[in-house]
Amino acid sequence: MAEIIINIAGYIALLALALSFIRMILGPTTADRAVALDTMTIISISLIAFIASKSMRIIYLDVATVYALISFLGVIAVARYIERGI
Amino acid sequence: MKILKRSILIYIFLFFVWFLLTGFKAQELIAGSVVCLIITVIYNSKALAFEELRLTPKSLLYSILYAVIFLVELIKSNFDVASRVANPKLPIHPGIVKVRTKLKSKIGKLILANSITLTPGTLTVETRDEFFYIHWINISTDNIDDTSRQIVARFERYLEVIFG
Amino acid sequence: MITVFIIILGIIMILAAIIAVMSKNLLTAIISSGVISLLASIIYLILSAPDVAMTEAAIGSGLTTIVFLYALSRIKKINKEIDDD
Amino acid sequence: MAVLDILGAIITLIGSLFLLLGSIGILRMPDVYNRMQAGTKATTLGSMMFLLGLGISYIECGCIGRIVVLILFILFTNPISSHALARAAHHAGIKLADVSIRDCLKDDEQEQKGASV
Repeated sequence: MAEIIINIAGYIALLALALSFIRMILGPTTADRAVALDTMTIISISLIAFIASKSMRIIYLDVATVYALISFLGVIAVARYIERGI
Repeated sequence: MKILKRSILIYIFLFFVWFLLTGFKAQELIAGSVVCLIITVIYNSKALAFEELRLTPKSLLYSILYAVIFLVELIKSNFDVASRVANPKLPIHPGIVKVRTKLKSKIGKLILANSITLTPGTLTVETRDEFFYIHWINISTDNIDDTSRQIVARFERYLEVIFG
Repeated sequence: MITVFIIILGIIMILAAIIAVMSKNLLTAIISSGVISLLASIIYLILSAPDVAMTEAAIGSGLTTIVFLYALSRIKKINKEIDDD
Repeated sequence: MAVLDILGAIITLIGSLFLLLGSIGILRMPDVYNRMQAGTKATTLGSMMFLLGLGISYIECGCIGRIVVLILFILFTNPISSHALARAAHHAGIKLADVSIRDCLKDDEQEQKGASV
Protein backbone atom coordinates (compact mmCIF):
# COMPACT_ATOMS: atom_id res chain seq x y z
CA MET A 1 0.00 0.00 0.00
CA ALA A 2 2.62 2.52 1.11
CA GLU A 3 4.88 1.39 -1.74
CA ILE A 4 2.18 2.15 -4.30
CA ILE A 5 1.47 5.63 -2.92
CA ILE A 6 5.17 6.50 -2.94
CA ASN A 7 5.46 5.26 -6.54
CA ILE A 8 2.57 7.50 -7.54
CA ALA A 9 4.28 10.44 -5.81
CA GLY A 10 7.43 9.72 -7.82
CA TYR A 11 5.48 9.76 -11.08
CA ILE A 12 3.84 13.07 -10.13
CA ALA A 13 7.24 14.61 -9.38
CA LEU A 14 8.47 13.41 -12.79
CA LEU A 15 5.43 15.04 -14.41
CA ALA A 16 6.25 18.28 -12.56
CA LEU A 17 9.80 18.13 -13.97
CA ALA A 18 8.44 17.72 -17.50
CA LEU A 19 5.95 20.60 -17.08
CA SER A 20 8.60 23.01 -15.85
CA PHE A 21 10.74 21.97 -18.81
CA ILE A 22 7.92 23.20 -21.08
CA ARG A 23 8.34 26.66 -19.54
CA MET A 24 12.02 26.37 -20.41
CA ILE A 25 11.17 25.68 -24.05
CA LEU A 26 8.60 28.49 -24.26
CA GLY A 27 10.19 31.13 -22.03
CA PRO A 28 10.28 34.43 -23.89
CA THR A 29 13.17 35.91 -21.87
CA THR A 30 16.27 34.37 -20.36
CA ALA A 31 15.04 35.10 -16.83
CA ASP A 32 12.07 32.81 -17.44
CA ARG A 33 14.44 30.05 -18.44
CA ALA A 34 16.51 30.62 -15.34
CA VAL A 35 13.39 30.35 -13.17
CA ALA A 36 12.55 27.08 -14.90
CA LEU A 37 16.11 25.85 -14.23
CA ASP A 38 15.75 26.73 -10.55
CA THR A 39 12.50 24.80 -10.27
CA MET A 40 13.90 21.82 -12.15
CA THR A 41 16.85 21.74 -9.75
CA ILE A 42 14.64 21.53 -6.68
CA ILE A 43 12.46 18.84 -8.25
CA SER A 44 15.55 16.83 -9.25
CA ILE A 45 16.80 16.91 -5.64
CA SER A 46 13.49 15.39 -4.61
CA LEU A 47 13.82 12.78 -7.36
CA ILE A 48 17.33 11.84 -6.27
CA ALA A 49 16.13 11.37 -2.69
CA PHE A 50 13.28 9.25 -4.06
CA ILE A 51 15.67 7.00 -5.97
CA ALA A 52 17.92 6.76 -2.91
CA SER A 53 15.03 5.65 -0.74
CA LYS A 54 13.81 3.14 -3.31
CA SER A 55 17.20 1.47 -3.64
CA MET A 56 17.92 1.77 0.13
CA ARG A 57 21.46 3.10 -0.35
CA ILE A 58 22.31 5.94 1.95
CA ILE A 59 25.26 7.15 -0.12
CA TYR A 60 22.89 8.39 -2.82
CA LEU A 61 21.73 11.11 -0.44
CA ASP A 62 25.26 12.54 -0.49
CA VAL A 63 24.79 13.05 -4.23
CA ALA A 64 21.64 15.04 -3.46
CA THR A 65 23.54 17.24 -1.00
CA VAL A 66 26.36 17.95 -3.47
CA TYR A 67 23.78 18.59 -6.14
CA ALA A 68 21.90 21.13 -4.01
CA LEU A 69 25.11 23.02 -3.20
CA ILE A 70 26.45 23.15 -6.76
CA SER A 71 23.22 23.99 -8.53
CA PHE A 72 22.58 26.85 -6.10
CA LEU A 73 25.92 28.26 -7.23
CA GLY A 74 24.92 27.79 -10.87
CA VAL A 75 21.64 29.69 -10.47
CA ILE A 76 23.40 32.51 -8.61
CA ALA A 77 25.99 32.73 -11.42
CA VAL A 78 23.26 32.98 -14.07
CA ALA A 79 21.48 35.70 -12.05
CA ARG A 80 24.71 37.65 -11.68
CA TYR A 81 25.39 37.38 -15.39
CA ILE A 82 21.91 38.67 -16.27
CA GLU A 83 22.42 41.58 -13.89
CA ARG A 84 25.81 42.85 -15.00
CA GLY A 85 28.09 40.09 -16.35
CA ILE A 86 30.51 38.10 -14.19
CA MET B 1 33.75 37.76 25.80
CA LYS B 2 32.28 38.47 22.41
CA ILE B 3 34.86 36.26 20.70
CA LEU B 4 34.23 33.42 23.13
CA LYS B 5 30.47 33.54 22.56
CA ARG B 6 30.94 33.61 18.79
CA SER B 7 33.37 30.67 18.86
CA ILE B 8 31.08 28.55 21.00
CA LEU B 9 28.13 29.23 18.70
CA ILE B 10 30.14 28.36 15.59
CA TYR B 11 31.40 25.16 17.21
CA ILE B 12 27.92 24.06 18.25
CA PHE B 13 26.55 24.77 14.78
CA LEU B 14 29.30 22.88 12.96
CA PHE B 15 29.12 19.93 15.32
CA PHE B 16 25.34 19.76 14.96
CA VAL B 17 25.60 19.55 11.15
CA TRP B 18 28.34 16.91 11.41
CA PHE B 19 26.22 14.90 13.83
CA LEU B 20 23.24 15.02 11.49
CA LEU B 21 25.40 13.85 8.60
CA THR B 22 27.04 10.89 10.36
CA GLY B 23 24.88 9.72 13.26
CA PHE B 24 25.90 7.86 16.43
CA LYS B 25 29.34 6.45 15.73
CA ALA B 26 32.03 7.02 18.36
CA GLN B 27 35.00 7.29 16.01
CA GLU B 28 33.34 9.72 13.64
CA LEU B 29 32.10 11.89 16.50
CA ILE B 30 35.62 12.20 17.93
CA ALA B 31 37.16 13.00 14.54
CA GLY B 32 34.37 15.49 13.85
CA SER B 33 34.86 17.31 17.13
CA VAL B 34 38.58 17.76 16.41
CA VAL B 35 37.94 19.03 12.88
CA CYS B 36 35.20 21.38 14.10
CA LEU B 37 37.61 22.82 16.68
CA ILE B 38 40.23 23.50 13.97
CA ILE B 39 37.68 25.18 11.70
CA THR B 40 36.40 27.30 14.58
CA VAL B 41 39.88 28.51 15.43
CA ILE B 42 40.69 29.38 11.81
CA TYR B 43 37.47 31.06 10.77
CA ASN B 44 36.04 32.71 13.86
CA SER B 45 37.14 36.18 12.80
CA LYS B 46 35.10 35.91 9.58
CA ALA B 47 31.81 34.50 10.83
CA LEU B 48 30.31 37.75 12.03
CA ALA B 49 26.76 36.52 11.56
CA PHE B 50 26.73 34.80 14.93
CA GLU B 51 27.71 37.92 16.81
CA GLU B 52 24.35 39.59 16.51
CA LEU B 53 22.41 36.74 18.06
CA ARG B 54 21.13 37.43 21.57
CA LEU B 55 21.20 34.61 24.08
CA THR B 56 18.61 35.48 26.69
CA PRO B 57 15.73 33.17 27.71
CA LYS B 58 13.26 35.61 26.18
CA SER B 59 14.97 35.50 22.79
CA LEU B 60 15.06 31.70 22.83
CA LEU B 61 11.33 31.60 23.54
CA TYR B 62 10.70 34.12 20.80
CA SER B 63 12.73 32.15 18.27
CA ILE B 64 10.58 29.07 18.92
CA LEU B 65 7.44 31.19 18.51
CA TYR B 66 8.91 32.66 15.35
CA ALA B 67 9.53 29.22 13.86
CA VAL B 68 5.93 28.18 14.58
CA ILE B 69 4.48 31.35 13.05
CA PHE B 70 6.76 31.03 10.06
CA LEU B 71 5.67 27.46 9.36
CA VAL B 72 1.99 28.42 9.63
CA GLU B 73 2.55 31.29 7.18
CA LEU B 74 4.44 28.99 4.79
CA ILE B 75 1.56 26.52 4.68
CA LYS B 76 -0.96 29.36 4.30
CA SER B 77 1.04 30.83 1.43
CA ASN B 78 1.04 27.50 -0.38
CA PHE B 79 -2.72 27.23 -0.20
CA ASP B 80 -2.91 30.85 -1.38
CA VAL B 81 -0.77 30.05 -4.43
CA ALA B 82 -2.77 26.88 -4.99
CA SER B 83 -6.08 28.71 -5.03
CA ARG B 84 -4.75 31.33 -7.42
CA VAL B 85 -3.16 28.85 -9.82
CA ALA B 86 -6.07 26.45 -9.88
CA ASN B 87 -8.60 29.21 -10.52
CA PRO B 88 -9.26 29.41 -14.29
CA LYS B 89 -9.63 33.22 -14.16
CA LEU B 90 -6.19 33.72 -12.52
CA PRO B 91 -7.17 36.44 -9.97
CA ILE B 92 -4.01 38.53 -9.59
CA HIS B 93 -3.39 42.28 -9.19
CA PRO B 94 0.41 42.38 -9.00
CA GLY B 95 2.80 45.29 -8.53
CA ILE B 96 5.92 46.36 -6.66
CA VAL B 97 5.44 48.19 -3.36
CA LYS B 98 7.85 49.73 -0.87
CA VAL B 99 7.96 48.96 2.86
CA ARG B 100 10.04 50.24 5.75
CA THR B 101 11.70 48.07 8.38
CA LYS B 102 12.98 48.92 11.86
CA LEU B 103 15.61 46.17 12.04
CA LYS B 104 19.25 47.24 12.23
CA SER B 105 21.30 44.03 12.08
CA LYS B 106 22.27 42.55 8.73
CA ILE B 107 21.44 38.95 9.53
CA GLY B 108 18.06 40.03 10.88
CA LYS B 109 17.32 41.78 7.59
CA LEU B 110 18.38 38.68 5.67
CA ILE B 111 16.04 36.45 7.64
CA LEU B 112 13.23 39.00 7.33
CA ALA B 113 13.66 39.14 3.54
CA ASN B 114 13.68 35.34 3.31
CA SER B 115 10.55 35.10 5.43
CA ILE B 116 8.81 37.70 3.28
CA THR B 117 9.64 35.69 0.18
CA LEU B 118 8.03 32.58 1.65
CA THR B 119 4.84 34.19 2.98
CA PRO B 120 1.54 34.62 1.09
CA GLY B 121 1.83 36.52 -2.16
CA THR B 122 5.01 38.52 -1.55
CA LEU B 123 8.51 38.35 -3.01
CA THR B 124 11.46 40.58 -2.06
CA VAL B 125 12.96 42.18 -5.15
CA GLU B 126 15.45 44.73 -3.83
CA THR B 127 16.71 46.04 -0.49
CA ARG B 128 18.08 49.54 0.03
CA ASP B 129 19.06 50.57 3.56
CA GLU B 130 15.81 50.50 5.52
CA PHE B 131 13.48 50.08 2.53
CA PHE B 132 12.44 46.78 1.00
CA TYR B 133 10.90 46.67 -2.47
CA ILE B 134 8.37 43.86 -2.57
CA HIS B 135 6.51 42.28 -5.44
CA TRP B 136 3.00 41.78 -4.12
CA ILE B 137 0.59 39.57 -6.00
CA ASN B 138 -2.58 41.24 -4.74
CA ILE B 139 -2.18 44.94 -3.91
CA SER B 140 -4.81 46.27 -1.53
CA THR B 141 -3.41 49.60 -0.24
CA ASP B 142 -1.21 52.40 -1.52
CA ASN B 143 0.08 53.88 1.72
CA ILE B 144 3.61 52.87 2.81
CA ASP B 145 2.65 52.55 6.48
CA ASP B 146 -0.29 50.29 5.73
CA THR B 147 1.77 48.00 3.54
CA SER B 148 4.51 47.87 6.17
CA ARG B 149 2.00 46.90 8.79
CA GLN B 150 0.43 44.23 6.63
CA ILE B 151 3.61 42.58 5.34
CA VAL B 152 6.45 43.18 7.77
CA ALA B 153 5.04 43.78 11.25
CA ARG B 154 4.09 40.22 12.14
CA PHE B 155 7.71 39.02 11.81
CA GLU B 156 9.45 42.18 12.91
CA ARG B 157 8.07 41.93 16.44
CA TYR B 158 9.91 38.65 16.99
CA LEU B 159 13.07 39.36 15.03
CA GLU B 160 13.56 42.61 16.93
CA VAL B 161 13.85 40.65 20.17
CA ILE B 162 16.04 37.90 18.71
CA PHE B 163 18.57 40.05 16.83
CA GLY B 164 18.08 43.59 18.07
CA MET C 1 9.09 2.06 -12.89
CA ILE C 2 12.78 2.66 -13.47
CA THR C 3 12.40 2.21 -17.24
CA VAL C 4 9.73 4.91 -17.39
CA PHE C 5 12.03 7.27 -15.49
CA ILE C 6 14.91 6.68 -17.88
CA ILE C 7 12.73 7.09 -20.98
CA ILE C 8 11.16 10.38 -19.88
CA LEU C 9 14.43 11.84 -18.63
CA GLY C 10 16.06 10.81 -21.91
CA ILE C 11 13.36 12.54 -23.97
CA ILE C 12 13.77 15.74 -21.94
CA MET C 13 17.55 15.53 -22.41
CA ILE C 14 17.21 15.19 -26.19
CA LEU C 15 14.85 18.19 -26.35
CA ALA C 16 17.24 20.25 -24.23
CA ALA C 17 20.11 19.31 -26.54
CA ILE C 18 18.07 20.39 -29.59
CA ILE C 19 17.37 23.74 -27.90
CA ALA C 20 21.05 24.17 -27.04
CA VAL C 21 22.04 23.64 -30.67
CA MET C 22 19.25 25.55 -32.41
CA SER C 23 18.94 28.57 -30.12
CA LYS C 24 20.19 31.95 -31.34
CA ASN C 25 20.73 33.24 -27.80
CA LEU C 26 23.98 31.95 -26.27
CA LEU C 27 22.75 32.28 -22.68
CA THR C 28 19.82 30.00 -23.48
CA ALA C 29 22.23 27.45 -24.90
CA ILE C 30 24.32 27.56 -21.72
CA ILE C 31 21.28 27.11 -19.48
CA SER C 32 19.98 24.19 -21.50
CA SER C 33 23.35 22.47 -21.47
CA GLY C 34 23.20 22.86 -17.68
CA VAL C 35 19.83 21.08 -17.75
CA ILE C 36 21.35 18.25 -19.80
CA SER C 37 24.07 17.50 -17.27
CA LEU C 38 21.58 17.90 -14.43
CA LEU C 39 19.41 15.13 -15.86
CA ALA C 40 22.40 13.04 -16.93
CA SER C 41 23.49 12.82 -13.32
CA ILE C 42 20.05 11.48 -12.32
CA ILE C 43 20.36 8.82 -15.02
CA TYR C 44 23.84 7.86 -13.79
CA LEU C 45 22.36 7.51 -10.33
CA ILE C 46 19.59 5.24 -11.60
CA LEU C 47 22.22 3.10 -13.32
CA SER C 48 23.86 2.79 -9.83
CA ALA C 49 26.99 4.87 -10.36
CA PRO C 50 26.87 7.43 -7.53
CA ASP C 51 30.49 8.56 -7.95
CA VAL C 52 30.01 9.40 -11.62
CA ALA C 53 26.74 11.14 -10.75
CA MET C 54 28.45 13.29 -8.12
CA THR C 55 31.20 14.29 -10.54
CA GLU C 56 28.72 15.04 -13.29
CA ALA C 57 26.65 17.21 -10.94
CA ALA C 58 29.69 19.13 -9.73
CA ILE C 59 31.46 19.62 -13.05
CA GLY C 60 28.71 19.50 -15.64
CA SER C 61 26.07 21.50 -13.88
CA GLY C 62 28.17 23.86 -11.78
CA LEU C 63 31.66 24.44 -13.08
CA THR C 64 30.96 24.30 -16.82
CA THR C 65 28.09 26.76 -16.52
CA ILE C 66 30.23 29.24 -14.62
CA VAL C 67 33.18 28.86 -17.01
CA PHE C 68 30.90 29.33 -20.03
CA LEU C 69 29.34 32.44 -18.49
CA TYR C 70 32.77 33.86 -17.73
CA ALA C 71 33.90 33.22 -21.31
CA LEU C 72 30.72 34.81 -22.68
CA SER C 73 31.18 37.97 -20.65
CA ARG C 74 34.82 38.22 -21.78
CA ILE C 75 33.77 37.81 -25.43
CA LYS C 76 31.21 40.59 -25.06
CA LYS C 77 33.81 42.88 -23.52
CA ILE C 78 36.28 42.24 -26.38
CA ASN C 79 33.58 42.78 -29.00
CA LYS C 80 32.70 46.11 -27.40
CA GLU C 81 36.33 47.25 -27.50
CA ILE C 82 36.59 46.32 -31.19
CA ASP C 83 33.38 48.21 -31.94
CA ASP C 84 34.64 51.26 -30.10
CA ASP C 85 37.86 51.50 -32.11
CA MET D 1 5.71 0.35 11.67
CA ALA D 2 2.94 0.11 9.11
CA VAL D 3 1.34 3.27 10.45
CA LEU D 4 4.58 5.20 9.98
CA ASP D 5 4.87 3.82 6.45
CA ILE D 6 1.40 5.00 5.47
CA LEU D 7 1.88 8.39 7.15
CA GLY D 8 5.17 8.98 5.32
CA ALA D 9 3.65 7.90 2.02
CA ILE D 10 0.76 10.33 2.40
CA ILE D 11 3.11 13.21 3.29
CA THR D 12 5.19 12.34 0.22
CA LEU D 13 2.10 12.37 -1.98
CA ILE D 14 1.01 15.80 -0.69
CA GLY D 15 4.52 17.13 -1.28
CA SER D 16 4.55 15.86 -4.85
CA LEU D 17 1.17 17.50 -5.46
CA PHE D 18 2.67 20.82 -4.30
CA LEU D 19 5.58 20.30 -6.69
CA LEU D 20 3.12 19.72 -9.54
CA LEU D 21 1.25 22.87 -8.50
CA GLY D 22 4.47 24.89 -8.65
CA SER D 23 5.11 23.69 -12.20
CA ILE D 24 1.56 24.53 -13.28
CA GLY D 25 1.99 27.97 -11.71
CA ILE D 26 5.19 28.50 -13.68
CA LEU D 27 3.32 27.60 -16.86
CA ARG D 28 0.22 29.71 -16.26
CA MET D 29 1.41 32.98 -14.68
CA PRO D 30 1.79 35.98 -17.01
CA ASP D 31 5.22 37.45 -16.17
CA VAL D 32 8.53 36.45 -14.64
CA TYR D 33 7.89 37.84 -11.14
CA ASN D 34 4.59 36.02 -10.73
CA ARG D 35 6.19 32.85 -12.01
CA MET D 36 8.88 33.23 -9.40
CA GLN D 37 6.24 33.59 -6.68
CA ALA D 38 4.55 30.34 -7.65
CA GLY D 39 7.83 28.55 -8.26
CA THR D 40 9.52 29.48 -4.99
CA LYS D 41 6.73 28.98 -2.49
CA ALA D 42 5.18 25.82 -3.88
CA THR D 43 8.45 24.05 -4.59
CA THR D 44 9.95 24.92 -1.20
CA LEU D 45 7.13 23.42 0.83
CA GLY D 46 6.63 20.65 -1.73
CA SER D 47 10.20 19.41 -1.67
CA MET D 48 10.38 19.77 2.11
CA MET D 49 7.32 17.56 2.53
CA PHE D 50 8.51 15.11 -0.14
CA LEU D 51 11.87 14.63 1.59
CA LEU D 52 10.31 14.46 5.06
CA GLY D 53 7.80 11.85 3.94
CA LEU D 54 10.56 9.70 2.40
CA GLY D 55 12.57 9.99 5.61
CA ILE D 56 9.62 8.90 7.75
CA SER D 57 8.62 6.12 5.43
CA TYR D 58 12.09 4.60 5.10
CA ILE D 59 13.17 5.35 8.66
CA GLU D 60 14.98 2.02 9.07
CA CYS D 61 17.77 2.96 6.65
CA GLY D 62 18.98 5.66 9.06
CA CYS D 63 18.91 8.50 6.59
CA ILE D 64 16.76 10.95 8.57
CA GLY D 65 19.78 13.09 9.61
CA ARG D 66 20.87 13.74 6.04
CA ILE D 67 17.31 14.50 5.04
CA VAL D 68 17.07 17.10 7.82
CA VAL D 69 20.28 18.72 6.52
CA LEU D 70 18.85 18.79 2.98
CA ILE D 71 15.56 20.29 4.20
CA LEU D 72 17.36 23.06 6.13
CA PHE D 73 19.57 23.78 3.13
CA ILE D 74 16.60 24.08 0.77
CA LEU D 75 14.73 26.27 3.25
CA PHE D 76 17.63 28.72 3.47
CA THR D 77 18.88 28.84 -0.12
CA ASN D 78 15.72 28.67 -2.23
CA PRO D 79 14.45 32.16 -1.29
CA ILE D 80 17.95 33.58 -1.80
CA SER D 81 18.25 32.26 -5.34
CA SER D 82 14.80 33.50 -6.31
CA HIS D 83 15.58 36.88 -4.76
CA ALA D 84 18.78 37.08 -6.82
CA LEU D 85 16.89 36.17 -9.99
CA ALA D 86 14.13 38.73 -9.32
CA ARG D 87 16.65 41.47 -8.68
CA ALA D 88 18.57 40.57 -11.82
CA ALA D 89 15.41 40.52 -13.91
CA HIS D 90 14.36 43.94 -12.66
CA HIS D 91 17.85 45.30 -13.22
CA ALA D 92 17.88 43.94 -16.77
CA GLY D 93 14.68 45.87 -17.47
CA ILE D 94 12.13 43.09 -17.84
CA LYS D 95 8.73 44.72 -17.60
CA LEU D 96 5.87 43.66 -15.35
CA ALA D 97 2.79 42.14 -16.97
CA ASP D 98 0.00 44.40 -18.23
CA VAL D 99 -2.32 43.55 -15.34
CA SER D 100 0.17 45.08 -12.88
CA ILE D 101 -0.94 48.10 -10.90
CA ARG D 102 2.24 49.97 -10.10
CA ASP D 103 6.04 49.73 -9.81
CA CYS D 104 7.55 51.75 -6.94
CA LEU D 105 11.11 50.57 -7.60
CA LYS D 106 11.14 51.85 -11.17
CA ASP D 107 9.67 55.18 -10.06
CA ASP D 108 12.36 55.56 -7.39
CA GLU D 109 15.13 54.69 -9.84
CA GLN D 110 13.90 57.28 -12.32
CA GLU D 111 13.66 59.85 -9.54
CA GLN D 112 17.27 59.17 -8.57
CA LYS D 113 18.39 59.48 -12.16
CA GLY D 114 16.54 62.76 -12.52
CA ALA D 115 18.13 64.12 -9.34
CA SER D 116 21.66 63.23 -10.47
CA VAL D 117 21.21 64.78 -13.92
